[in-house]
Amino acid sequence: MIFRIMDKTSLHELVQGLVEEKEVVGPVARNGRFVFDRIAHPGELKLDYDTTLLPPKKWLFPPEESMMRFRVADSEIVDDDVHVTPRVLFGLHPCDINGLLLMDNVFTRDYVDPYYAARRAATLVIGHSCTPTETCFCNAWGTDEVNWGFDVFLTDLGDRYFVSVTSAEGSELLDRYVENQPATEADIKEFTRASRRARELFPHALDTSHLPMLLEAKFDSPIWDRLGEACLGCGACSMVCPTCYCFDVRDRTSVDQKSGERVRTWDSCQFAGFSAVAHGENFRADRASRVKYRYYHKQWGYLSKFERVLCVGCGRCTRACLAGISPVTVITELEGGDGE
Amino acid sequence: MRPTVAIFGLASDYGCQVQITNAEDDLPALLGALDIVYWQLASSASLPEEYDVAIIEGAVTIEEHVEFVQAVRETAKVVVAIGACAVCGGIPALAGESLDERVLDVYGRVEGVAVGRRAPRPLSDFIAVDYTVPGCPIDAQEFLGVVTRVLLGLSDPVSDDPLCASCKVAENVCFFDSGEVCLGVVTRAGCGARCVGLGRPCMACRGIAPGANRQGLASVLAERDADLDTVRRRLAIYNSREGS
Amino acid sequence: MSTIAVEHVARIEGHGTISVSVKDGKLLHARLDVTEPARFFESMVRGRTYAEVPLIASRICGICSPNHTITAIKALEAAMSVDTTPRTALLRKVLVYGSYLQNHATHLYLFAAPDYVGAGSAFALAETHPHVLERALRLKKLGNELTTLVGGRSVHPITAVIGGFTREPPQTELAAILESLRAALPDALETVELFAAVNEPEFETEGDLLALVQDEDYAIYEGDVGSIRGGWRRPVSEYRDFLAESVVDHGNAKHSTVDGRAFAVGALARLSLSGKLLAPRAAQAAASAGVETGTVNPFRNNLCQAIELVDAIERCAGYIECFLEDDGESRPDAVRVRAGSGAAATEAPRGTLYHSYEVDGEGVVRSADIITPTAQNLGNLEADMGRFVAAVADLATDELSALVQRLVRAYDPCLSCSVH
Amino acid sequence: MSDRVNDVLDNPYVPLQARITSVVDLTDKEKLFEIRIIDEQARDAFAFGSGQFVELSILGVGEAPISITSAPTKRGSFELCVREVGDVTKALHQKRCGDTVSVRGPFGRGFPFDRMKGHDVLLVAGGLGIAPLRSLIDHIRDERHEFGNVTIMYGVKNPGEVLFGYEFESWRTRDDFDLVMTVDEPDAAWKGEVGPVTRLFDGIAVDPSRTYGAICGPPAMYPHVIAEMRKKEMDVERIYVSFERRMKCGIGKCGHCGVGHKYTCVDGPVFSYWEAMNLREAI
Ligand SMILES: Cc1cc2nc3c(=O)[nH]c(=O)nc-3n(C[C@H](O)[C@H](O)[C@H](O)COP(=O)(O)OP(=O)(O)OC[C@H]3O[C@@H](n4cnc5c(N)ncnc54)[C@H](O)[C@@H]3O)c2cc1C
Ligand code: SF4
Ligand code: SF4
Ligand code: SF4
Repeated sequence: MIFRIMDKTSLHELVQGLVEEKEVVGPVARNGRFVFDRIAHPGELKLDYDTTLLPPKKWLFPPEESMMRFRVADSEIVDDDVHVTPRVLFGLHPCDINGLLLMDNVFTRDYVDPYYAARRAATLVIGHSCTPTETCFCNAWGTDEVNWGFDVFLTDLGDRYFVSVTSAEGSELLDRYVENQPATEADIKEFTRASRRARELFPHALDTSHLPMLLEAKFDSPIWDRLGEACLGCGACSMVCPTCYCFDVRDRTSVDQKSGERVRTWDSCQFAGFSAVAHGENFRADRASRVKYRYYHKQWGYLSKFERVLCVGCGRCTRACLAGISPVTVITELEGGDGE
Repeated sequence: MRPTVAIFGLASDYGCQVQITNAEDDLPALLGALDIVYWQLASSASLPEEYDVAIIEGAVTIEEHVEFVQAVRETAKVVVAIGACAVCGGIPALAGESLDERVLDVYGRVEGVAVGRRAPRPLSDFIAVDYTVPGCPIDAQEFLGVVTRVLLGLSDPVSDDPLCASCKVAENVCFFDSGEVCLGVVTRAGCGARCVGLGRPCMACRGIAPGANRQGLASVLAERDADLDTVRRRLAIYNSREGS
Repeated sequence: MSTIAVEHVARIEGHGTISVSVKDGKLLHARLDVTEPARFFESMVRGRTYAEVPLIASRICGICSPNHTITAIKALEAAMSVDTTPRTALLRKVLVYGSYLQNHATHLYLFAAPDYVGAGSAFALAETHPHVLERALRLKKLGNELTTLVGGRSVHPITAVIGGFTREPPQTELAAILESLRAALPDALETVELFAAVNEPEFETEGDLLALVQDEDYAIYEGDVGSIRGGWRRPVSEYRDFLAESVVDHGNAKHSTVDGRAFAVGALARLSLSGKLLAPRAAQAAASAGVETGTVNPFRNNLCQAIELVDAIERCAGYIECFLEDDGESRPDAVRVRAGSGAAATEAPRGTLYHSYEVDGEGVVRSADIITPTAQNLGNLEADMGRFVAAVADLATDELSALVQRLVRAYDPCLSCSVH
Repeated sequence: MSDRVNDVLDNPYVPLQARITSVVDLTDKEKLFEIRIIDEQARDAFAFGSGQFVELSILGVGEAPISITSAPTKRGSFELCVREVGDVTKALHQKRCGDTVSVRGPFGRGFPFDRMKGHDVLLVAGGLGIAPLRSLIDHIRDERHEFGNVTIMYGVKNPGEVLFGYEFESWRTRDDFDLVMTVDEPDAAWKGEVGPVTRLFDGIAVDPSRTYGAICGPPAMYPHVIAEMRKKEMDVERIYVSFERRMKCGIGKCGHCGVGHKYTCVDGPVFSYWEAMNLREAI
């Protein structure tokens, strides 16, 4: 990693340069909230955004994608290429970059998922520092910091950016479009001070110390029944989550039944039929068991494989859940707190 | 062999049948895949004795309809219900149970008009329905998807889950965030939260999702001090049969 | 004696049965029994909050739903004195007039055209006249695209609400559809040629013809009601004074009279009253097709619809151009609920559509009256059927039956609308 | 701006074309399919262990995980025993000999065949659960000398549902397999036992120090059979169970087959009972 300093005013040039070269996706305003969308000029970027409606994962793992096309008559696959557009994901907050790292674990190891992997390889990630909001709790997992998973990361130091660069491509781009200097001792000091200041702004100090164990120990706790009664079974939490990766696969054929495609779409373990098999057996038939599974898998199932929890504390599910189910309250309650 | 298909309209506004014709680009393929032997809206051919697939729009609102759909069920191997009227009663069922009042209201007398009337009901109250294409109106592409599955003999693909997930995928801002009530929470998914995307809360035209937590919605509303009765009445616009 | 009986007349919207019987040149009866079940809309909207009413009323008809939606909205706005902007009016006009493309193309090609080639359905045209069917589908599709762009979908618009629109169509898409509209003019003009070439029976209706009229414009979205035979013009708000409805014994649709006389509405009436105000290309097309103001042959309603296709394309393009230059707002303000009553009419593809509502101080609808084009036409249609059959009674029954069905279809009846 | 990337990596979601080389009706609901991968190289490379499964596709219909029911020792083709329950399985049942289907795999972790060698083996199957166990049975048969006593317990609802009955008859006559069968609803011709499969434990002697167990059947069967095995003091680490869960990928991505903190597709479908005991909602 190399550390550079660039003037804040030159951000415009950087983005302008990128836009001319590649597809650039970044946070833009929509109906009073923010979304990651393609931009045509730097002015559209809203880098003071709080949290986007959907995380950037949709650009690597789209809500719906065709995996292959085929001819029905002779079961011949006519197109199994992965279609990828090289692009820059601009302005990602540390939680979302951490989210990508967690997705990387699933999709780029054992049985590499070519769709995700190809897009990831063709995506340049430029991060941006943030200010915690009401619903953020990335501090609980340490995902308010990010050390890899991006090419360039911009930390706001008021009049200038402290720029962390991890890839040759990132470094070249930076040099090509903006003037920048090596970071000095003083800059580094300022940088650490800035991150410390940000840390103090977090609304929650969540105790997660016994989490996996508690999930086992409290597996039969009435907590889950209560959550099951409240849960709307709508799956909104999974859709907005930067780390949920479950999917469904369906075949679609043309009306003439000659050709078809195999399509995968985002799925959610909160849907009633998620674990149902033929002959009417459903391994998680009630909402309580499904809400529980979401936590069980995130804070323990995934952890048992990849040594990290499958949550980055972005708070999107907290905001999306009309029933008010939030990791913060669930975890607090599990840990024996009052759960607010 | 192309299956023979008969398309029928009961009490409805024909909007769903019109939607079939609105799949202009796919019509040739559709007509190639199906042998439409009866369709009053589009053809003078009279109803044959036998056909494989019946596509039925509209609610059952007169005695004649009851016998009719039973006869259809006996003839057809596959019955497809299209549109809110056929699937959940829809707007016709908003007329409710005591029709005499309504008749008097509209016609000024109760005898000799609206003959054979009976409280409107969805198709599934009388006959087994194999496939449903919900919505008011149906979406032409969804219809084509179902027809394709009928042709292949595959199961009914209709979703049992509520709408919110697809609303999130569409990156709409939730109506509840601005203090408005939206019925998507309990409505059957599949339309992509079309109305919400266009700035209007969902009215549950696709019916209530089997996987919905209605009690949960009631708590959400209570939490927000919403008037439960108003919401109940709104839910009943398309789903008057589903007391909540 | 000639008797014609056709059960469940095909290729019209809704279920109806024709029966005409003539003996020794004397008409015994001529009826179109509307067997479409009653759905009680006027009663159902009573007690509902104003905002829900356009949505419900839209479900009266799956073809002219944009018209029901907009007319209901306008009537409720009149009842509660809600103002709207010119920008909103532009979008509504596109929605209302755009629906003509879909309606007329469907009616002319899918419903009426098979009669002229002796086919049972338009699908047969795929083999015999593929380019005709393709043209039909292109026009229909364009109409659907237009109403989808503005209303959010082709049937039952979503975005149109009291006070304005919840979403405006994106500028880029409007610009694109403007191109498509211009490109569709040849299709519309060919449709006029096609229907001008048809040999229609010589026949004149005795009834009056009514339509909205305006001084400067081919009236679609607003205006007064004009009568061709009566030569009068009256405001829509007074429609109950001149338009009487009565319940009949043979069906669930009421019949209407104006000053005690049967009358017709629709393209024929509009052209008869406002033919001079057609847009340039439409006017040319009308002239070369030989349609002059005052035409009263109901069979010619088809040709008039074809001419309206041209006019709708020209005019919608104009509305969109104005819209693209306009910098106003169409977003609805919060509605100030107040008691009142209001009526509105627009020209639906099949004729004048009236909605009127009485709203109480809570915004709840207390009474409603809806008169659809087909309900207005039914009396006149029956009279025409009778006179027509009496005049040509010596034809073979099959031929006679085919011609009567053609006459019925020329009216483009919507029986589900007529009952509502 | 869209680039195609087709040389990235092998795409584990793309199935291979395969031909059905034989179809045998086993019962009203189950058929046995012999499948031969068309591409020769891929066919030769296709090696698996008993208890592993393939993802079988009917393109246009969907995909379903199916256990391989033939022995790994059978080369060139493999067999699937499939019950018609839904879209994919119905479409497969309509296929005939010579038709093409598509397959991916093999996937998952099978039975620990090598560890079982030198031991007695007690196999318990319920209904369609015989499918993966038949692979194991056939494999053991092919290397019979490596094993001690081999006992097979098989329970079905009624005699008409017995799968591979014709093969079992031939084993029964061999004295190196002990086969006991039971049905819930016997018919007049039934000569075997009647009642739940657990009843079969009454009459057998098990040497817990040298016996491996393998169980596959409907979910409700597991606790009872395991209880019987535990009564015979069999080691929790020597009892193996095979699970069925919903699957959409077979390779640990789609999330549907989660059982406890693991995934059935890559961590299973065969688990030791010790593992299964520690998987929530597994048994
Ligand atoms: C490890 C393992 C081994 C197995 N071994 C065997 C075996 O040896 N023999 C055997 O018979 N069975 C076996 N099974 C069970 C077998 O996988 C299931 O019976 C099978 O998946 C059922 O699939 P289906 O398509 O026939 O039925 P369905 O469950 O009806 O599935 C229908 C199809 O349609 C799709 N679908 C479902 N819902 C919808 C919807 N709403 N819209 C559109 N599409 C939808 C599904 O994805 C599926 O492709 C095994 C299962 C596992 C996990
Ligand atoms: S579980 Fe919730 S807080 Fe955690 S990453 Fe997912 S959406 Fe964000
Ligand atoms: S707007 Fe409606 S459909 Fe969308 S998330 Fe909110 S409640 Fe659900
Ligand atoms: S958002 Fe609701 S009302 Fe609108 S189409 Fe979907 S289900 Fe129907």
